[in-house]
Amino acid sequence: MVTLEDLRTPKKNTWCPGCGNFGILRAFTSALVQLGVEKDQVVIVSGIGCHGKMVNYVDVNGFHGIHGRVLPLATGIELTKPSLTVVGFAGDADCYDEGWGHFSHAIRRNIDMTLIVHDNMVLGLTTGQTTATSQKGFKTKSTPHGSIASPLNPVMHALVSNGTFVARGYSGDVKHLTSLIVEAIKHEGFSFIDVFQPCVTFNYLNTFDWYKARVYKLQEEGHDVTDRQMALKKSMEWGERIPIGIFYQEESPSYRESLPQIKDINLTETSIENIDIDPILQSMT
Amino acid sequence: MVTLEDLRTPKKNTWCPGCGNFGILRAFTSALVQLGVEKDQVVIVSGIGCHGKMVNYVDVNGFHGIHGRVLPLATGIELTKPSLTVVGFAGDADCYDEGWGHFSHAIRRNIDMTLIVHDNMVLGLTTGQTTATSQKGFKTKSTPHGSIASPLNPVMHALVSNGTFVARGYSGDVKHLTSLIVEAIKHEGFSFIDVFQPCVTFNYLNTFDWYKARVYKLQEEGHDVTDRQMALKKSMEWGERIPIGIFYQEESPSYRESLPQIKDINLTETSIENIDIDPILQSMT
Amino acid sequence: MILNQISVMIGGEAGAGIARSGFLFAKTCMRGGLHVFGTNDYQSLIRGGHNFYIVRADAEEIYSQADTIDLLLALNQETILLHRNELTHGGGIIYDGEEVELSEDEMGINNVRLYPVPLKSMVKELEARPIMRNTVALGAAIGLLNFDLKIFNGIIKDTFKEEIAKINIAAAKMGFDYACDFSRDQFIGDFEYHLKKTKGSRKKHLFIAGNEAVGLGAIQAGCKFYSAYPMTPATPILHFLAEHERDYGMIVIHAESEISAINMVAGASYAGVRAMTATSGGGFCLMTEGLGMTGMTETPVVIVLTQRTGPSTGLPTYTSQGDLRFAIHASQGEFPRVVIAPGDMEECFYKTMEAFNLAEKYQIPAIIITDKFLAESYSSVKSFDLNRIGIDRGLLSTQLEYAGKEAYQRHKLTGDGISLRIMPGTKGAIVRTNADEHDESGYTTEDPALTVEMADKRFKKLNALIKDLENYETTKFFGPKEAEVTILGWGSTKGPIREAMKLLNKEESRSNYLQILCLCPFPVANVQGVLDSAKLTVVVENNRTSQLSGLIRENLLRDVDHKILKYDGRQFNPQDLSQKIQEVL
Amino acid sequence: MILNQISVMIGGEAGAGIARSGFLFAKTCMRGGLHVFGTNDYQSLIRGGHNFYIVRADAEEIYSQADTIDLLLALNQETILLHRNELTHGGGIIYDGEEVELSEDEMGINNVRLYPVPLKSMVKELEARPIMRNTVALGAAIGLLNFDLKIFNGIIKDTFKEEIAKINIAAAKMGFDYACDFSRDQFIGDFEYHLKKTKGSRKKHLFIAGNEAVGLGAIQAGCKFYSAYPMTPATPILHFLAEHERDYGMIVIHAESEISAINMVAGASYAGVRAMTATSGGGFCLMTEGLGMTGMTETPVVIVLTQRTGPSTGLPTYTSQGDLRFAIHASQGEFPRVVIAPGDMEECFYKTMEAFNLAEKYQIPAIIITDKFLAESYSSVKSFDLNRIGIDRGLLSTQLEYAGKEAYQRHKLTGDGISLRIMPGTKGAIVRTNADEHDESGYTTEDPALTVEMADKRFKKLNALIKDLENYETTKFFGPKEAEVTILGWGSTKGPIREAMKLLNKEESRSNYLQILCLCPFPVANVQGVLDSAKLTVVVENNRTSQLSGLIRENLLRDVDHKILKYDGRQFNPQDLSQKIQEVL
Ligand SMILES: Cc1ncc(C[n+]2csc(CCOP(=O)(O)OP(=O)(O)O)c2C)c(N)n1
Ligand SMILES: Cc1ncc(C[n+]2csc(CCOP(=O)(O)OP(=O)(O)O)c2C)c(N)n1
Ligand code: SF4
Ligand code: SF4
Ligand SMILES: [Mg+2]
Ligand SMILES: [Mg+2]
Repeated sequence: MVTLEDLRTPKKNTWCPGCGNFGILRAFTSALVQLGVEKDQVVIVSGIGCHGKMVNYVDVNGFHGIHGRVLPLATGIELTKPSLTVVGFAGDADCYDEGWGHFSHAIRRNIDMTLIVHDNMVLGLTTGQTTATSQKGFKTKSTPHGSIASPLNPVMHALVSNGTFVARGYSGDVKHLTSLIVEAIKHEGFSFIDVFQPCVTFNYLNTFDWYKARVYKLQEEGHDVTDRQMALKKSMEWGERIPIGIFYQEESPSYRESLPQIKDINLTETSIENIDIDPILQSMT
Repeated sequence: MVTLEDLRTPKKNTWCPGCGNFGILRAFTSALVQLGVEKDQVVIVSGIGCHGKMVNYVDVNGFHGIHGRVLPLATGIELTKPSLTVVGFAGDADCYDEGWGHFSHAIRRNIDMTLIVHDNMVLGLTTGQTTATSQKGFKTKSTPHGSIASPLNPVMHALVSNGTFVARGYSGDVKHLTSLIVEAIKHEGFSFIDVFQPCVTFNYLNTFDWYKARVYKLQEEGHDVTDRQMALKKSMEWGERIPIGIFYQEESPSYRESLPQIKDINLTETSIENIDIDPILQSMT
Repeated sequence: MILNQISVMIGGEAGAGIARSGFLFAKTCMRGGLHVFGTNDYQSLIRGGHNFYIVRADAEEIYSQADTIDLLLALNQETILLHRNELTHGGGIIYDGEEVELSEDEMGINNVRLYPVPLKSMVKELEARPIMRNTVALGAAIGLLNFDLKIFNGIIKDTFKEEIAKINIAAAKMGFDYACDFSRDQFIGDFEYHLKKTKGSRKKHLFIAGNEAVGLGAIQAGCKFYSAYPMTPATPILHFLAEHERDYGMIVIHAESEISAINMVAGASYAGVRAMTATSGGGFCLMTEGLGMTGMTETPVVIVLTQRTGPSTGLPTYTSQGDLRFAIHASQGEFPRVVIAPGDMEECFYKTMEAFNLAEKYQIPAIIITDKFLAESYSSVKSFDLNRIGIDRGLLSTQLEYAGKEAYQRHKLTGDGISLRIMPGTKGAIVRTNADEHDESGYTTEDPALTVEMADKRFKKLNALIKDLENYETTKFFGPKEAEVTILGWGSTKGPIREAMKLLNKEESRSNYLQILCLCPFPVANVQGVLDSAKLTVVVENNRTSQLSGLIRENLLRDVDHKILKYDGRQFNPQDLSQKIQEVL
Repeated sequence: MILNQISVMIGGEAGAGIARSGFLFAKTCMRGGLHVFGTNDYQSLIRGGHNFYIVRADAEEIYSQADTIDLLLALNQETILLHRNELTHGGGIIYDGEEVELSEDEMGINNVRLYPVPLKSMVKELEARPIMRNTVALGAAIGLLNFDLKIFNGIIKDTFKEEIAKINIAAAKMGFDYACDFSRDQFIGDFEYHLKKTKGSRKKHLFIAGNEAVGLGAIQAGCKFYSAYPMTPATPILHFLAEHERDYGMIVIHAESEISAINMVAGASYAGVRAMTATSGGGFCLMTEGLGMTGMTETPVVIVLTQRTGPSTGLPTYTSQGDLRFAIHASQGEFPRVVIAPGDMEECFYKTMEAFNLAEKYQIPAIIITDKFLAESYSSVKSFDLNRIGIDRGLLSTQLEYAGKEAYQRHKLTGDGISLRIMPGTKGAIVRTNADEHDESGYTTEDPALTVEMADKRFKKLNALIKDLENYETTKFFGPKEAEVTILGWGSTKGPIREAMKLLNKEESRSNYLQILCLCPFPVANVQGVLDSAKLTVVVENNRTSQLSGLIRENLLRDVDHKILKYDGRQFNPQDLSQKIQEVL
């Protein structure tokens, strides 16, 4: 059983003081401790951005991949070695801009993994530009006159893509986020958590205060997580009150379960010596 | 004013006899005639696939681009020369697989163009494999044991992306499709039409007969196109009855209208001689 | 009589089953004991247009199609109009005499025999689908050639389900009988070409396409994960592997894009299995970023780049060798890779197996570069020697527990640059890797000295690889040691070149040929050796800028004397090629 | 006293305003009449870590940073520990004496002057934000150097809004006064280095970064459409153009990805405007497919490839020249392109303008290849000659109506391969283009003869381009005609090389230098000429495999004598480089 101490790495943390990423780091490591997993049985995959540094800060297996490709990379790992707990960390630009082409596909395949998006509504590591989730009118160096496009609603898209676990967290509420991550990892199939993660350096709009004044917990208001229609309705709420928590959850076979050849095995453990291709050769004579 | 005859090209049509694409071709050219546009003021953009051949068969300006990139290519054209009528033709693999990363973005920008997706739920030109919209269990050479993932619902995604004109047509009903295309082109902002297009060679499931037995017209059942919530509900219908028609429409400024520098001009017509960069140079001294 | 030496073309519209017919006929020849080569020509469309398939069969070993056609099975008039000039003197055409009217006169060529067969009527009589016209024509051809219909029937039975097989056999018999009936006085007696089952039966032979051989090589090499997005001419690998995935415990995913495919493959390899993807130019573009990531993270992957005519979408169903430099230099920054170009079906199999070994031994990406001509052509080959290439996973530990004394470091600096690879999930070890520059443990670094050390580490592997490659066939030499001209080539030109050599060397030893199998790292010493003793050199390539010549210039500081280049999307024909070579002599 | 010749470093944590301070100090020097060069070093993080900015100022023309530091403004102790060995004898450190305690002894270097200034306290006194410590330190430096505070104040006023300017001016004055007060007996009297406003005021000079010069070049060239996705070190171009888009009637789009960006740009160019994008390696990977499409459809685009250390994500904020071959060979198939490497800020401006002309004249993609060092460094340059490069849009008709007699054909076969380009929307013409191989009208073709004709058409343009390039500066030669060693380089190494030459050629004419500006097509004749008369050649490159040497080998069939390569992510330093060159002599 892993402890918080075990999960620490010698790598110096280079996030800005006060950054919302710290809450996600704390919630994730706490979740691992709560789940009682072994640290060598967890793999985290990250994109490129401030969020991507997670791989440097948690002492579990890790693949710091390229920008926008958390989902296919994690898919390859999960299917090949299902015994691993696979968790992806992506940024909003990483996942909703550059990597948007993978989002609905990983979800509709119901790959058995957890995706945590550090949604700070800004490109952090490239010094603060507009992303898909930036609010209309948001001014940055790439949109000095304000963002024109209406922001993308990742929770809705996950719901519409037939997500089997769709949630939203807030990195200012570590306890709540921890419980979401625990549930997400436990869930069989694709678990998605969009996390409100204040970027204290570049996002002047969606600050801790801004969220504090708005977020409320779905689970405290008796939300029925089995009602996708209601989940969709809830996911549209944006303004004075913004819901966090689990929007929707459903049991449904994960991708792997439809593949008899790997259903209950780690492909990594099958021998590759002396594979008998004779039946195929015969068919070619 | 253009006539159907004017729009014909000398290029021999190479679609399979009976292919659903013929209906789209007929509907599009009829729509142009109805709209009374000049053929040299229309640009069509296509991806790669059977659908992509549209550029060969309609005698208007055309850019047969690469696979999956209809939307950014068309965006570049539209913004630069708003006086043109820009229509994109994409395939389901083209738009919902390879090009999926652009879909929500073009829509949320509300680029003033029309996108027509030839949704045959199969990769046609590569000889019949599974796409994002293929039904679960659909067997092809790439998924010989049947498709595992739940199909993607493009109409829902367009709605969720804040689409301002979201419709579905059926290439077996050319008259209806024509009217949709007319409305789509008239609409200011991004118009999306997902078109059920039977692939008579590779899609053994979603055939003309299959659709004929199922499609019904939203507009004949008093659907309120201004109610996004209802549109979402309607877009979930799949089974015995499947709706076609306009799901949702709304007036909302297109991307271009938020750019004062190009609002009412074709950038192509501004002179590029003697541009005065002195003010910038001054700020650098 | 010309016995057991023939070039047959079957032509018609797309969707008319042309390729399938060619395949069946070729296999019939192979089972009859002949060498066979089959290649198809089709357009980027599904029905209509013009398709053709060439089957060449010979008692001797053959390596490619021929320039000319001895027997044309024309399923429509267009086929005859397009190909009549390719017919040899004394060649024949089987066609539907009730649908197409042709006189020898009109044909404009002497000595061509016309063999009208009422294909359509016969199919009607059988109440079969129009596509069965092919089978009738094949039956007639077999009759005309005095060949053995039983062999054909056997292949039909092996290929189709019972009902379909039955109707095909009936159709073939109809054509066969028609030809034989007639034959006594007009058909067979008239036609010079005959096929006859030979004793040296090719039981152990396979009729296999380049793509299938690559797929088979992957299965045999223990590839457990394959992800790809369809792209001609690489798609058949996806189909082939998907068909067999369940039997071989492999995951085959039709990904949403090539970007996804390469990243999935990288993930699978990191997790610990052999993994592969395949694509063509446009898809390879989309994989370049992932390719660099595998280079940086030292994740072994195999990428098959099946070239077609570019630039851009180009001619999607035609051949080319235009992507060599791109394969060698794709992705930003510098890292070692191998680029291997098999030249025939056997090499497709063995070199794919080798590619997996090299990828894992050096923890690098390995690119197998083929093209439409090689990938989609079929040939009869000796059944594969399954023991020739062993499995060598290099420094990979498959232990379930990590036994090392020090904490495991994925990117440990070592003498030859190769670090122990273990799988995530191994007890007691943390496997961390990073597309950013990293330290030995996989943590991000920006330190200048470490940056150099890590770049050097990766390039040390290149040194080790180059040394190791001396144990591999990176080049092959064919023909007499001394010759008037030395031909240089890579990849699929091998077949036509070897055929051209047959023609050139008939009387004297005029030509020899160096096939370059490993393009990167470039086998400098081998090529140098051959060039040093060459009298005259000519590079043969299916591209416009002669990329191989560029590599020779760069690596050897010397030029070749001549280049024979073809970039119309079509492979070289032997006769034509031999003439072009003759011209430079 | 050392007058008007200094290297100043400002160092501290990221987020502490280091680059901004360096910028202000450098500009102060420039307005004082000096030549200035400024370069920054930062990590891939937003706060913390270690950043530094080097400003070098001189009465003479200078081309790069120096190897050593004369005055260090250390905002934290780490800066001193990391850089104390770079200090010159007699150099000084300004630091917060109340926060950091240092003795010369502890410093381990003789003759370094310590100038403690109570930065933090002063900022407190001013009730200003901690970031203002920089300004206090700058003020102190200006005092210490006996320089003119008024110039600095002027720059502050030009840069900031009134309120912020006021507090900055106050802070600077505080530091300045502290230094001056103290100075009579300890500070100034003690410090050898002085700055003094020179007469030859550099009024007409700009302080500009490579990226800004590229952006300005694009604006001046009439670029009307820019789409990009942020990627260090290309992002500042996006920021620069977005800032000015409204003033110059340009569309600037932050796209959802690089794939989107290149396709948008292609669409805009097809529609008829000049269009550009910029990115670095990973993003360029994603653009390669679109790049090929522009080659095939003959759509002129300008792509700026701003290199950083690879492979893969590598060192995102550090420099490299590792992508040259990739830029030349990216995308499948073969088509002409230009790859141009500016070597300094002026060339960034003029060559960008030229790139637009070449792209449009030959209807090809033009790649401008820079790197982090060039792109993000600043230097004082003579204000640009806005008439030097005219606008040449080649065979583009901007008529609103098509007047041709025959139907317009976008890809008409012509003598030099260049077809008339008109804009869609032109009355009476249909503009059709196609990423598939196409006929003159843009319709898809698969015909072999036409395929060859079209490939030849595109390559004819290359011939025309090569000829035309004789009218452009594709290479530049520096130094004496005869020299012991001829240095060869491309891109940003220019500055350090020219500085190294100053050192080498002090007494005798030991070195000259050929800068290669056009890497593709390679300026064979120019390079040949220089190599022919060179005694000894040495290639200087910021990569590991010496890609330029490879190009020379391939294009000229000759090797260079030596290579000096640096691939730790850092640019060359002049002294170091000159020593390395000396070593090979
Ligand atoms: C292909 C590619 N394009 C661009 C970049 C540059 N880049 C680095 S981080 C980043 C985005 C950061 O934004 P986000 O994903 O939201 O992460 P955050 O820093 O906000 O956590 C980008 C675009 C890259 N590394 N690769
Ligand atoms: C980057 C890239 N990948 C793959 C291909 C191969 N390809 C050609 S058409 C096509 C897809 C066809 O499917 P769809 O878009 O649904 O069009 P349809 O043929 O069904 O109209 C593909 C994958 C390509 N041209 N480019
Ligand atoms: S830039 Fe924003 S997201 Fe990145 S570390 Fe700083 S506060 Fe956090
Ligand atoms: S393959 Fe399908 S989509 Fe393509 S032309 Fe034929 S019927 Fe139409
Ligand atoms: Mg972000
Ligand atoms: Mg389709």
